[in-house]
Amino acid sequence: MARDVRLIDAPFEPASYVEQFTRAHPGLGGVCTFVGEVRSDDDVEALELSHYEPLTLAGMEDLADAALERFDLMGILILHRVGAMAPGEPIVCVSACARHRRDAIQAVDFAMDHLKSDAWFWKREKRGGTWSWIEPRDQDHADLARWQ
Amino acid sequence: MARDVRLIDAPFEPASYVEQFTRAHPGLGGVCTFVGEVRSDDDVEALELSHYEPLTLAGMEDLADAALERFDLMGILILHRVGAMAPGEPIVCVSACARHRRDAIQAVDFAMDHLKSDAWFWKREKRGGTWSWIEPRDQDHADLARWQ
Amino acid sequence: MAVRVVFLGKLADLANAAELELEAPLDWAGLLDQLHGPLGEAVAAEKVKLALNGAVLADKTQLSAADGDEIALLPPVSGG
Amino acid sequence: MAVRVVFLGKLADLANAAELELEAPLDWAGLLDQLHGPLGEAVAAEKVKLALNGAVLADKTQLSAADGDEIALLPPVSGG
Repeated sequence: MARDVRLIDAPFEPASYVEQFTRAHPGLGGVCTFVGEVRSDDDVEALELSHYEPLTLAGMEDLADAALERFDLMGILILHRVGAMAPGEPIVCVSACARHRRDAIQAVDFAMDHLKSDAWFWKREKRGGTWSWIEPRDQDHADLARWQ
Repeated sequence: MARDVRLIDAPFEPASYVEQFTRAHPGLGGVCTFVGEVRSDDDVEALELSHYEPLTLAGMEDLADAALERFDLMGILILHRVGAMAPGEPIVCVSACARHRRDAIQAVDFAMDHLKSDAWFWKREKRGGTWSWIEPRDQDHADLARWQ
Repeated sequence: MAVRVVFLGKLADLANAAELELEAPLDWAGLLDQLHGPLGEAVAAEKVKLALNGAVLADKTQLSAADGDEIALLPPVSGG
Repeated sequence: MAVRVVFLGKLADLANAAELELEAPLDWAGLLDQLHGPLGEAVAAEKVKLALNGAVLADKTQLSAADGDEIALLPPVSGG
């Protein structure tokens, strides 16, 4: 179970996936996990993530493979919500286990930068009852440049 | 609950601490967690960590404060086992939550580098029935230099 | 059968639909002919990509879709 | 009462004890006088630090411990 990549279309508990993932890798040195939640700032009432499965899931699998190739990992888990979410709900979970901590931490950092910028998702937010699409941010390009 | 720092003298479940920590910070953007386990390589049969509480716990609290000052965090959790441990048991857990993921990830990286190198712990390993003390490693100094 | 056209992101708003069925065969000119007004302009914009059966085309104007094919029209991603 | 001396890491092995009670008052020369052989040599080594009541002394030879004080002898840490 070196690579576990999923799109999830309903609220989920990251901890249960991470626990199963960690147990599947006995003898690991360490596991690093990042869980992102929908932020409750700026009066956002809801967030909706659209995806196109043939590209979105394949792209996440390629990202997992890139992390496995770049860092010395025992395994990587990438979970991403799609659909409509409320503030406070988990939206993304990346977990990497490795014999040495730096590989695990860097793999999570790497995967998150790529997920947040060039994954195949289209996002809109609802504020004051009105939906609006989120445009790509300049920061995303800076995030990716860290890994080139 | 911005700072939660503990020495733990018996086997523990990091997930339960992390869940409580995460729930105490609603509206967070993300939480990054690193859990280190005693590695089962090299025929290590057991690991024993000695500490001197007046320095060890105070040093971990200072480290948590340094992370809170350096990164934009909502909270930080630092747990460290002491005593005798078997391979596979959790030895350390650092979790940081922040509005922005990079702060959370970097705070965990920062705290782990410091814990692994200049925290007040003395470590010995048992191999083939014989205990031996672990000397400081050159790598530790390189890890710390990243943050200077 | 026909060619299925899937609209992502704001293109779905402009199309008033998540997808559409058009007659095969279908090339780039034929596709644009059937997407009117702001939708057609948006789809033609350089930064909108086109995938045929899950593979992004290097040059979307080279589109050549047959019965049963699926086209996806992809505005710039906003990321996860 | 007396002065409590705590040995950490390999110093505890050399002392055959985790701690020891010595008579107060106690200074650096008085401490070394009562730690014989390899233990005394190890404690005197430059890289071994000394804490008095939880505070590491900048210069351990300036030790001045009274009744009820606690001294900790600290070899280089191996980290967590």
